[in-house]
Amino acid sequence: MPKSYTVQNTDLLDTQTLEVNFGPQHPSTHGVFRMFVELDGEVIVTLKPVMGYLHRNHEQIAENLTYLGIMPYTDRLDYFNAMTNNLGYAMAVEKLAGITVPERAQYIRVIVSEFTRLINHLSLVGFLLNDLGAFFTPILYAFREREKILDVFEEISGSRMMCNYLRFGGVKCDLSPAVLETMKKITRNFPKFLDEFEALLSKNEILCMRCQNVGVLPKELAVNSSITGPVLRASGINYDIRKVDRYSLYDRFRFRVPLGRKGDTYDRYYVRVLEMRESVKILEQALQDIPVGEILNPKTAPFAKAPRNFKPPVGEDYGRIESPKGELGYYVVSDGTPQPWRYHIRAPSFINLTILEDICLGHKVADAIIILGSLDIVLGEVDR
Amino acid sequence: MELLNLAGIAGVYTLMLVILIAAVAMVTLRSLFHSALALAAVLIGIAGIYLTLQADFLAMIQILIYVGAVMTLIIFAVMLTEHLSHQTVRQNNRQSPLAIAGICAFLFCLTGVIVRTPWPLQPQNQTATITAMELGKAFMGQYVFAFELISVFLIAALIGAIVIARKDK
Amino acid sequence: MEILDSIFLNTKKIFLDLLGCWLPDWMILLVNIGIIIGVIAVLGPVIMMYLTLLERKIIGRMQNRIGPNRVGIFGILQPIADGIKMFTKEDIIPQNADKIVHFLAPVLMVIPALLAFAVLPFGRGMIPVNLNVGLLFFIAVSSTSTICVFMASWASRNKFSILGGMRSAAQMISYEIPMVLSVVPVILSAESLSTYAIVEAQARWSGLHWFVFTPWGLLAFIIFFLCGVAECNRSPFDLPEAESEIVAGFHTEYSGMKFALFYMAEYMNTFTVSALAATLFLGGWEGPVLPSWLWFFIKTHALIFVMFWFRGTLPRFRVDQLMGLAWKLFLPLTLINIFVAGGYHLISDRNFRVAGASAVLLVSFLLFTVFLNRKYMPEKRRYDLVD
Amino acid sequence: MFFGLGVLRGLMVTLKNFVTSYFMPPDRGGLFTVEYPEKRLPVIERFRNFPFLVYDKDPENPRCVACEICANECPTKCIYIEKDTDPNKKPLRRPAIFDIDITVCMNCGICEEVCPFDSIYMDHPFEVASSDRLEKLLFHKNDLLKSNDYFHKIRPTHAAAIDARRRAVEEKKKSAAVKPSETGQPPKAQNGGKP
Repeated sequence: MPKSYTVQNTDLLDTQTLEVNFGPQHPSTHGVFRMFVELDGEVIVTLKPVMGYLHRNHEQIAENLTYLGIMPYTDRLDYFNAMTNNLGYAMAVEKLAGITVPERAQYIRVIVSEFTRLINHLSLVGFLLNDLGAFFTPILYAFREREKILDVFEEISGSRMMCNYLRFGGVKCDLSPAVLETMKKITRNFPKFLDEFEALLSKNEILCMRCQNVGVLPKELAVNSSITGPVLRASGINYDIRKVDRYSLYDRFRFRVPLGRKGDTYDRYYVRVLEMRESVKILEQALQDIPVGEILNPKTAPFAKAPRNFKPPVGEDYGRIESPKGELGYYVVSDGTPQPWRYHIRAPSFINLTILEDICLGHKVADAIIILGSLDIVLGEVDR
Repeated sequence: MELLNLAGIAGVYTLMLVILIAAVAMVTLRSLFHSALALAAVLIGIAGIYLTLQADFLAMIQILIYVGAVMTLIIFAVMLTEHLSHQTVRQNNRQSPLAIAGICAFLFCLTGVIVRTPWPLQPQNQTATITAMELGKAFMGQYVFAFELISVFLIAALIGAIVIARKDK
Repeated sequence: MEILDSIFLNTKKIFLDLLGCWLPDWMILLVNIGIIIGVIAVLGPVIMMYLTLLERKIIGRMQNRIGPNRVGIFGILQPIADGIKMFTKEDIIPQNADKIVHFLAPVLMVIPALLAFAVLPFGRGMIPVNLNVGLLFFIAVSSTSTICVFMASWASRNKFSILGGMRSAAQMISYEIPMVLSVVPVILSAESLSTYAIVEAQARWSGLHWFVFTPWGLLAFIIFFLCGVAECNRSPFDLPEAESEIVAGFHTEYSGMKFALFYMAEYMNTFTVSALAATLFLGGWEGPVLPSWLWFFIKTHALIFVMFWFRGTLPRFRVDQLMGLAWKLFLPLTLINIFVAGGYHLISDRNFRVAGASAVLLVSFLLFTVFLNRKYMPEKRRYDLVD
Repeated sequence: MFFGLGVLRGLMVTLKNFVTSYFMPPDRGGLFTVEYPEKRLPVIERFRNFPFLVYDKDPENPRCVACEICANECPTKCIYIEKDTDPNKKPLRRPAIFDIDITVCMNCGICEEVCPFDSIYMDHPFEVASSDRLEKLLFHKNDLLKSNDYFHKIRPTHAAAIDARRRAVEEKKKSAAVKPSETGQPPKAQNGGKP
């Protein structure tokens, strides 16, 4: 039964509600996503999200490809953070096939996924401010920093966004000392940039007026609808898979998890800014003591040349990581052949989108757009 | 020089003609929104006439109050009752000859009165144009009582409107 | 400096004397008026074209990028390229739109924008029409543009433009009142409505004599300027064309030349409002060394820079906050400002009246922001970093 | 405390950027844009765009032996190979037709990894736009073939490592040929350890 919100109209004349389609081509719905909204004046009465415009049949295609062939496809899931998608998939298959990863490769994986977290949170803040109406200035400052990190990714993996950089048991190629140096320079300048960015935004009265107490996500609703990632932590629940699972080397680095109190749009924005500061701490520690050594587990080297010989044992496995948007899980079932029998992705954006209706009801049209922006969804991951 | 003030007088008469046409249009136009716009044209025309009589303060006030505020209110009402303005109301019905007869009789008496009364006509261009300064002094000096009475009256109307608007809260 | 100062007046006088020898004198009067009208008719659109270029350059620089520089040396010919583009674009009229009103709306939108030029004092002696109700003329003219917004939104008959039309009309009305009231202290101290006399009043005082340096003048200037920004629908009050919510507000259904007319009206409003703000509070063409008309343009372009600066930085208000700001903050402040300005003139002792006035204004500002409008104030937020 | 203070601080940030954009270097608040057609950023060595085939001496015999491993391994199946045959229909170890459909290829670089004969590598030029979608965007063998020194020009370190490894394999094969007792087993391709 679709939930709806009744406006207590005091005057006698019954106002007619206005059905508006914030359709696939709407300028601010991050890709092709439609909201069928029923408006009473300015207030939203019912809201029905419509998805599936970007469905590319990812999981069916994966069933006809070798395990290595799927890797470039995972870049295109959440096209902002290709590296964390690769990491999630690589870890799931390594768990299934029982492959260990050498020390240096683990360090490179942590560095690369923390850089992706910086990119993702930067772009989110930029797009959120764009929906609020700041004419492209915050997003261009964010993209200026993102360019530096993308250049480093291009130096390592060969492509800026579609990196296809990780392999089962390690990474494709090594970090040259020059690249390490530029990485250190970026992490040194990043806090300075963040202070300037916060000076521009965090205390801005208009931003506070527009974002505070808008789209409040209560704790129990967040837990019941299995929300994960910064959206959950903004509502005050301490659940970060890097701390819970302690996968890869995250137990070696000292970092803390920011938690909000009210769980409204401003908290979701500010928790991400604090997370960026924590990621910079992890990066400093990781770049400090990265060991020298091999970057690919020698046992998996022959499979690099002949991916169709890579036949993980029969069985199923579910590997999950803390992607910048939430818990990104890969469920892989292998039947001994070089092609996975079943391959499914637990996309954080898709799950976070289910509560859009509950937190948007009763707000105004302008708020619905910001709430959608603060949930940080990417349609590539939602529709797969 | 006489060509100039001849052109002036011709201008005034064309202005009056425009106002008349707009007034007739306001009454006969089918769509409500169009007649509202015709009303705006009439009000701007009246402000034009004030200007020709060198009462520029009055002309500005006319535009500010009528065109700026009253017209906006009327158009707000028209826009809010959306479907009302769609059906175009039929303007003329069977009683139009009777109505025209009535109007002619009324016009006849009016012109009779206008012709007979001795208007205190001064020469075309008065000497001192009344500036805003003198108007201000007159309001605060000679007519201060009337001025205060009107403001009290306005406030009463304002409060009445608010009370009606939220009568069942 | 005198020659440079009245260079335009002299050229006009020479030109008219030249014509004088074979034209009757009343014809000269008409030619004089014709020149003035011609100057405004040319000045308006040219200013509009180069303001669009200026805006894109300034906002570009704020975002560390260059801004248009392909057409012409520094993008000088960019506005001409935009103009040609606007001319050649297909002019689509929606099928069930109301043809006449759809056509009339942009035309009537430009008229008030151009009329407002008639009252601006461009320099010493260079004021197109020295009405003794100049200021009132400006306010009356700028209030008629609400009707054109209504016509545009009603005629295009689609949901988004009606929503946009309603919002912008409500915004224009509620920002007109604080704008008018914030001008009252200036009239009070300049004892005249004519803009020319106001500029002379600011020149007459001794020492730093612009109205902006008096406490009530500063508050009135800030409120007048912000209401001016709201009046021409520019950021952070640009709700009607909030592209993230309702696509383009009342000019969704317009394309080609009609859209260019809306665009022109908005930029001319920007120029006239900043020019008037400069005239009323920053001493118009009054300045020490440079010729008078140059001072006028420097001050106006400084205020225009501030408007572009707002657009490059600030997010936009929501509808109810926008209205709340006008009715709950600007209106009471301007009313108090009028009383304070009155008191300011009665007290003769200089520094007591300055201290007293600024004290009262500061207290009222805090009263209206921190105590009465607590809902709009940003809350202090604490975040706990957990292990 | 003051209502408008946050907004003012934000305005100061943009003003600072406006002023520094005139005289600061790009990475400290200066102008960041590179005007693309006139000035270009240097292409990074590991940048991978569409693949190309390497030939040593002349385009007639490329390194590729038409073993079709890359065609099978390509995730998007955008490579089509047909073996060359000598006059009396005996298949030769040379491709007659080697087409890559640029519109389908997602330049993931898997063909480069799996090729045992070091013959296919990812190229650098990215301006391959053309008006005709079908004909011009299907690269045939002669569009793909490029010399080894071109390979050295665009990827110096990578090409040097590949050539070093190939020379090592050559010596081993030569030394193996000198000792007749060795069975003349064709040198199994070393697994190319990535540099």
